[in-house]
Amino acid sequence: MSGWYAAAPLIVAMTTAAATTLAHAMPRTQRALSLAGAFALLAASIALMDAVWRGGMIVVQSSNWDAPFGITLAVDTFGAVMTLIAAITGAACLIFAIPEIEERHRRAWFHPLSHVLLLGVCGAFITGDLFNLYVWFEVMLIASFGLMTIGGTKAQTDGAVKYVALNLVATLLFLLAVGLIYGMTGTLNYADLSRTIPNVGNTGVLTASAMLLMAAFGMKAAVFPLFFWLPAAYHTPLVSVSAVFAGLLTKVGVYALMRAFTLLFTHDVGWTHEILLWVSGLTMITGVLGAAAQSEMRRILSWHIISQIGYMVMGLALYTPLAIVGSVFYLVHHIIVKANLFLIAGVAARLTGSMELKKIGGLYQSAPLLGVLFFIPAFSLAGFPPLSGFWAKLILVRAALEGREWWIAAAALVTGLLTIYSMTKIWGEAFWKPHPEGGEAAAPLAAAPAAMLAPIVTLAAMTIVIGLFAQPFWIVAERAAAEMLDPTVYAAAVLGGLP
Amino acid sequence: MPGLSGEGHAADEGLEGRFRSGRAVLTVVLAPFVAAGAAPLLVRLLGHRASFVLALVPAASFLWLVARTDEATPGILESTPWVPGLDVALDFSLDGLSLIFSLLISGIGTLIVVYAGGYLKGHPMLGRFFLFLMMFMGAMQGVVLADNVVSLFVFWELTSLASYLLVGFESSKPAARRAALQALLITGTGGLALLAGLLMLANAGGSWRISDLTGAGSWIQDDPLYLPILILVVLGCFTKSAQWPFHSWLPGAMQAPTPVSAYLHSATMVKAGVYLLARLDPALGGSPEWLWILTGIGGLTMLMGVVFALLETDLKLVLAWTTVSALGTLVFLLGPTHEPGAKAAMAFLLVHALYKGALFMAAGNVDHEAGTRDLTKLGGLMRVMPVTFATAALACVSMAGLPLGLGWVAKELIGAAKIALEDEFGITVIAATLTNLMLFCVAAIVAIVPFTGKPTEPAEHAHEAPWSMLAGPVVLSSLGLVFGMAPNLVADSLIAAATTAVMGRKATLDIVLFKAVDWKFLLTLATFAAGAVLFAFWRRSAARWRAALNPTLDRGPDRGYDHAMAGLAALATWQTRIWQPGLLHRYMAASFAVVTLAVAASLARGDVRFNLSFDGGRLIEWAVFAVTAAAGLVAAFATTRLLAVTALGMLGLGVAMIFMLFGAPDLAITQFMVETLVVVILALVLIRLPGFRLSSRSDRPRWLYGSISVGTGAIVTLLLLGVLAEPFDPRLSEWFGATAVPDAFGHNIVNVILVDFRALDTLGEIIVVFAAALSALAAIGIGARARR
Amino acid sequence: MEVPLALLIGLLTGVATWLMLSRNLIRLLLGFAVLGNAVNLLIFTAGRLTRDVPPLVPLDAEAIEGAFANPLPQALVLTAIVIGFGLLAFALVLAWQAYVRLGTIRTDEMREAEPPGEVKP
Amino acid sequence: MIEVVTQLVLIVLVLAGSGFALIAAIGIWRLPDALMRMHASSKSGTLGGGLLFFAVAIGVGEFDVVVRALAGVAFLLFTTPIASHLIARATYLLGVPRDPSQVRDDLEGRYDLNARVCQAPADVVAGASSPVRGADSPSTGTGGGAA
Amino acid sequence: MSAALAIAIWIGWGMLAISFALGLARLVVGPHLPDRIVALDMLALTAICAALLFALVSGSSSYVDVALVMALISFLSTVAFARYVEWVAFRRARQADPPPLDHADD
Amino acid sequence: MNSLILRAATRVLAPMMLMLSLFLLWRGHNLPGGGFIGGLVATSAIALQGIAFGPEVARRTLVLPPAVLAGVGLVVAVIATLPAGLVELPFFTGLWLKLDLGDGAILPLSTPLLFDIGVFLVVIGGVCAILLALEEDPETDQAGEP
Amino acid sequence: MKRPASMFAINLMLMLAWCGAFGSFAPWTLLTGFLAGFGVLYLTRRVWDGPEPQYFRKTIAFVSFFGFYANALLQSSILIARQVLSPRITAQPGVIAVPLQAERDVEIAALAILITLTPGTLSLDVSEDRSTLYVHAMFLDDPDAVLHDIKENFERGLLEFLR
Ligand code: NA
Ligand code: NA
Repeated sequence: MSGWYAAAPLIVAMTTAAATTLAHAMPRTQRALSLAGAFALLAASIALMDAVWRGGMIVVQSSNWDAPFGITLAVDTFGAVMTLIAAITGAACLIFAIPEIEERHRRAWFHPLSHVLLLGVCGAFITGDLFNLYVWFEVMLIASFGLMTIGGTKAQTDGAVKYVALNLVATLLFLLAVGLIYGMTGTLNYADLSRTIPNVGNTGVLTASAMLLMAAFGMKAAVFPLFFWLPAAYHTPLVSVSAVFAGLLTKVGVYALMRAFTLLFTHDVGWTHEILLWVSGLTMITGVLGAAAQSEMRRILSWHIISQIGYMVMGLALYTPLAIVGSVFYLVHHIIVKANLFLIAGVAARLTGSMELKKIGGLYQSAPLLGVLFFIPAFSLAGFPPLSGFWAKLILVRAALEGREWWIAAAALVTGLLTIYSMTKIWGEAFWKPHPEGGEAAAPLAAAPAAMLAPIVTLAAMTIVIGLFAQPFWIVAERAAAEMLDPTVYAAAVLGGLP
Repeated sequence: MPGLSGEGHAADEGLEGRFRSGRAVLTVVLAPFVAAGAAPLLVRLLGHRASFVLALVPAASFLWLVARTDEATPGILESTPWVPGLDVALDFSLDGLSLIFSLLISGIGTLIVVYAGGYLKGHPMLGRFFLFLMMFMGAMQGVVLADNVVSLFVFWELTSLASYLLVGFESSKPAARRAALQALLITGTGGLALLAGLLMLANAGGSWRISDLTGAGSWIQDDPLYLPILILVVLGCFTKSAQWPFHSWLPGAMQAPTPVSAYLHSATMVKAGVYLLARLDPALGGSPEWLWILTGIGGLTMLMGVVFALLETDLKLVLAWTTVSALGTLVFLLGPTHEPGAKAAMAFLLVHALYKGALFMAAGNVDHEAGTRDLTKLGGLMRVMPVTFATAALACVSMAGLPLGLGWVAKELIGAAKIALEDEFGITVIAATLTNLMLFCVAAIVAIVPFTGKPTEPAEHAHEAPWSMLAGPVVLSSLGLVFGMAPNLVADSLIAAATTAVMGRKATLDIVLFKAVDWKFLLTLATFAAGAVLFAFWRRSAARWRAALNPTLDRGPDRGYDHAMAGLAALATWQTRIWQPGLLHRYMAASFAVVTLAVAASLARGDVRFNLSFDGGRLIEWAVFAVTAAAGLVAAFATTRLLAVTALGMLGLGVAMIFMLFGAPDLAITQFMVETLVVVILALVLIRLPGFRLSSRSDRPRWLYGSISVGTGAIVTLLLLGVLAEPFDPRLSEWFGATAVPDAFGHNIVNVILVDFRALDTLGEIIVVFAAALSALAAIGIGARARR
Repeated sequence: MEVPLALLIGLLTGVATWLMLSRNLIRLLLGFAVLGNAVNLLIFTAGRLTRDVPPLVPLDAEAIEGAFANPLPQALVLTAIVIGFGLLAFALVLAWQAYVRLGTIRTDEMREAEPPGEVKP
Repeated sequence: MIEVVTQLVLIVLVLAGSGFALIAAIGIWRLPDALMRMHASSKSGTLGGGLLFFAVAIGVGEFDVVVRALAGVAFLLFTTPIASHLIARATYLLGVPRDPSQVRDDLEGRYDLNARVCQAPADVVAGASSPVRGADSPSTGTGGGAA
Repeated sequence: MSAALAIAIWIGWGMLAISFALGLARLVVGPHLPDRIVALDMLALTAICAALLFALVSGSSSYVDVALVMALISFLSTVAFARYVEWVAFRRARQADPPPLDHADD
Repeated sequence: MNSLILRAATRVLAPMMLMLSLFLLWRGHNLPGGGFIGGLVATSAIALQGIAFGPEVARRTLVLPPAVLAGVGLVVAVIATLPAGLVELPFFTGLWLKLDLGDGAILPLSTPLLFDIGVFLVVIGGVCAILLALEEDPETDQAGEP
Repeated sequence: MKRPASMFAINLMLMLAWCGAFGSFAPWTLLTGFLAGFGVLYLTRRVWDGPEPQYFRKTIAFVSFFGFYANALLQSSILIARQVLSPRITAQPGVIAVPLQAERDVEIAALAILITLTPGTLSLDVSEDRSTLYVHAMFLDDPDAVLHDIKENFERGLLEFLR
């Protein structure tokens, strides 16, 4: 029965999506259901994490058909951690959304779509089947399309067009790769694939298919040079929407990359992972330079998503135990921090009237507590000790140095420096600089609803906790990495004695 | 790494035996952080008097440290686990070197906190100020006490952060914001280099513990990575300690309130680089690279700092430039890795901290009371601010290296060090002497110009500072005098102990205040005389010097910083315009091109076989294929919209027929139904949109985009042919065929897969349909509002 | 017939790419539809082709005699068709809304989120 | 014997059905204007499809297949004319030029494109008070003659 | 299935293949919106015929279902197109300077 | 569409299509059909009604607002995944209840069928939501007005 | 007992009796049972009071109309085929207005459908007042003949069946 732990997050999210749809005509009920669903999802993912941590990997053969014939849900430590973080982010952003969204937003199906988005994200983390992963990607994607358009500014529409168009390409690339891989192996189950892929004789085609998959996931993850959709769109939607996007969506791509290139495609590491390494370095640099060219808070933050993705991919590309630990750690840290930064940017814009740095200022005077709340994730993002991001960067840089990959370590460090530059730009302009319209132009923090501050405070506290008490998180990341680097364990857990 | 035991002092003492299980050093480090957290509250409760409460924290540390002076020579090691998985622990070591720094931090810190309470009395952000200041204090203690490369780095960066916040404290001033950022970026750059260097060092040494790394001798110098490590570490230290060409942030940092300048930017933080160089000297020092880099850059910085000091008119900037010079001196002295140098460095460190702290606070008093720091406007303050004048004068005695001040002692030791260097480094001796000479002049300027002569306009409404702002300068300048007259109070307990730590072997110090009157003594006198002459010249023609020299010398690195920032912005803009032009068709083209190229390159990475077998096929198959292909081509090149859409319909029909031809009736039906509904939706949508004529085809780079399209198509064909060359594993389909009826009770295997075997896919799929509907409704909401 | 089908799929992919590189949003979406068809055919083909015999077990039998078409790719493609339909339907609605909001369906004239010349050194 | 007859019937149905489909296609290709082309597709196409449905009904011979085949014929007969009617009307409304061989157009001028309604011929409208009209009442088109 | 029937079916396919080609040709040539729609309508009918021939060849009644569904549904797309053309017509009626007829919907 | 002929035909055709959709849904487990195909056919029926009579009529045919109908379908599908938990089987396991109607006739009720019904409803609700929203837009009447 | 529905119910009962006698409810048995029941009822139609029940009239009208109509469809297709396959297209098309006798929507629609499927004619539209059906005819050499054909053969046969 432990298998129900793996299914629970999916069931909860689906039920909430359906229930909020049915309650669409009853605003208060819908909101209550939505929040209850978010917390139920949190509870379910905590239970899942707990079960995985204590009992090891959870494998469910959905519909009770043995792997590889049915669809396997397989949750190892990595999957459980990601599910948990997704649930946390989802809950935080939904709470933030309560005061943010207006009736017209709510009527545009904000709540059901949010839960569908979370469902897709959790499904992607929980599934053990390549085609099923595609399905969850689509679930996530279509919900994100809708959420992207809620609110309806011109910029949003423009951003949505580019977001949609490019993601449609990624979708089809993914599907193409699934078809090719299935054609070569005759199977879709991760574990079964990890056993059959080494037997494929046509290695060139195999590698090329893996590359196609890498491109598809890379596009979702917004790596260089496939990230175009992200800066085009992420600064446009509602704040709570962009926060949950910023936290989760690209990370699902990273998750998929990590699954694919630890569990499935390790037959030509010298090529695939070397490419990943170059990709990661260029992603970091181009992303952070992109941020340096911006002057609007969410656009700066959006470009930083890209540069940070570079770090996560870097860990995968280095492909050493320490490096993988670094990627996992980075994922966890980054989701919390980046979602929080978007939320804070939202509050800052609410207090000052704009996201555009040139038009705002004075928050240091008017809302010093917001300064503290910004400083924590901002400098964590930049890798400042002793915040969570420091450990993440430290592990990766150490792994790179140990692997004697000097230039990537240098790229990581330089990117960190330029991240500081961007974060201080926001700090200097939005907080330190007086408001261009005079002293009273920036409202005090009390002007922001408590429901917006609660998630911000919580996420900031998590950032500090991860920073100051990194050891437990290290242990989790280490176990996740160890599991990832030993596909035979995964395969045995899923397939049992099957050859 | 070479064995941890063997050479080096640490091994002799028996490392493990000296571990203390206590948390005393940890407390010294963490207590200021706790105080920092409490500071805003305290200030809210007590106002500026909170400073007295806060000062108790460093004062207690100071007293505890003073009591540890005996234990410091062998050293105290403490360890508290932090992130054991990463080998990161809160390891602390209290030896002679850390002790002297730690005493300065807590001692001067106590005075500064009290001083700041007076200086910033009534400031609306006093709570925040103390928060940052106390945080800095803890971080600085951490830097000098840490014995783990990572925890050292943690505290190192925290000092930069605190400095950033303090320099930008008067944040409404653009100059303060610029200076804060400059300081952060320059020290941050160095910090990251340092991190890399420390990690590589630790990696090479197999331990993250500094005492392990330094205790094992200079083994690292045989490592091929020695030079990169050295450069990275030195980069970190030089940026922090404002060595040329990274010094420009330090004068800028004078934007901070004076207590900060006195504390961070003269007495403590800027010495962190010096500290770390001294700390790592046993491991990294002694090589020619070390010697050349430190002596060269240090010497250059030393000379440059004092020259610029002569050209400044702002009292704080004068002091800042002499700080730069002093930092250069310290680095210069650490270069040779010999005992006289180390001793001189440690002595000068102490001296400089005392007199510079005092001078800054005095300058702060002047600024605070007279309202300006401009040397050209100040004068005659002696009468209204006698105590301030006295402390400044006393501090300047030390600064000038005159007898009775501790500066004299330091100068003697420096002289000794220089002599030891003499054979090889004639030029450096000259540089050092020149520096002395000019420093004397600067000391004279600082002590005389603001205080003597006719009282100027600012002096007329000035008063003496309150006692809280006098305590600091008085104590520090008096200590300079006391130690100057009785150097043995500090000779063994501090300077020799520190030298021992730096050199890795026991060092002693015998200070004789007046040796024979030899040529060295005469040279000293000559230096003083020349300094006095220089001062006389300066009084007459400083304005002309400034006019003549500023344009040529003016702060090259500072301009360099501006250029670098502008360059960064230009680079960022340039590359962002390339990657992100905001044009979807370019994004599309890039995506397709990149993916196609990557896949094509990968195809060449292994064995590749293609299935080219061909079975003839049926007539209808050829017909359907041909129609489908033709429909595709028509759709692509249609010039009217309806042609494209009907061609798409035909294409869908063709695909449905292909499904039909190869045994997939369910698929054929679904494909056909979907195609029909797509047409229904298309017809509904298209009528609302403009047609193709608005998008002429000439604006497409046809050859490029055509090549991308052809390449994409070709690569997909090749991939599929390759896949088809692989023997197919029919396990799954056979199993489905065998299981569908007996176990899943369904005869339509496809449907059984959809609702049972792989029902989860279907569940996800209907959620896509569900969410697509909601998303479309959400999107339509946009238009409804737009029209209103 | 796998080889001709592979060529057809390649042709459709190329055609779809060409359409998707257009600046006209409608062409782009038509390209998506074509590419979707190509990919579906590819999955179908990758599961190998079997003529005429659908994966339907006769109502009076427990299993199909002899070779039958591989049902798994069919189920996958069916799922993919429906998903692609959902995406396309949404995208078409979005295109219409884009025209309502922005007054154009040319993507190079959609410069609201990333206005031209906004990035200045 | 029955076998042979069945086979013969099947062969005839298959050839005839496909043949009418082909004729529809040729008609579409050859006939000079859109309205005339619709004649080909609606009649020959329907017949061709219907014959093939019958062929399958006979060829497979199972009851449920026969029922479905007959249903298929019914669907075809029912839906094709409606589709033709709608396109024909749309064609007319769009004002697509008709072949010069057209001899008469009673509908000309009877459409009000703004009100989107189609009026009866003028004479009928004039005598609209009478609800019942004789089957032989002549209808003289107002817009007769070649276009 | 007798050889004669097989040949008949083969011929039938040949005729359907020609039908496809002609239909596609009309689709491309147009020249007006209704011509293309009629062509597509006819092509759908041809596809129904192909499905039925298939049912005969394979002996699988499932293809009858394909044809059945197509027979019932295919007119829907024609109806939708017809409505589209009507809209175009109404629009042209209101336009002072409508575009040439062969680009009526552009 | 203002066509008497189409409207009259739709009165017959739409019920026929809905019947066909139910038929396809029911027998989909054994022959071509199932929730998707059935749902798409039913959607076509609604679409036809929408074209012939306007979206209001189509909406009334659906009884519930289409998005809500899709939500109901989703609930049905999710419910189908759960009963396995009652008998300690994994998530989504199909459970079969074969009602013997006597005379060898067996009515097989099962969670896969329930799931297929959910699929059916979601497809109808989802696609109709988009279609009817497009039909209903006030622009439809002025369609063609640029 | 003249209403078609009642007669149909009786026919169904006879069918069930037939099936019970055979002990089979197989599809073919049901069909033959229905046909046999119809035959028996037809033979005994005099038993029922009054004029010939509508049930038979309608059914027979339907069957005969269907036969006529199938023939018409064949004729029309052949006509098209001859025209299409002839070297020169000689058709003289045109639109004619057909005054309608049919009044109910269903009648008009059915007539329009039938006209489309029969030789040379294609329903274009119905006037708003339902008085006129506009028909596109392919061979309009003699408009009156066409009109007569429509009115006499199709409309009357159809109305007979429907009314
Ligand atoms: Na993201
Ligand atoms: Na970054």
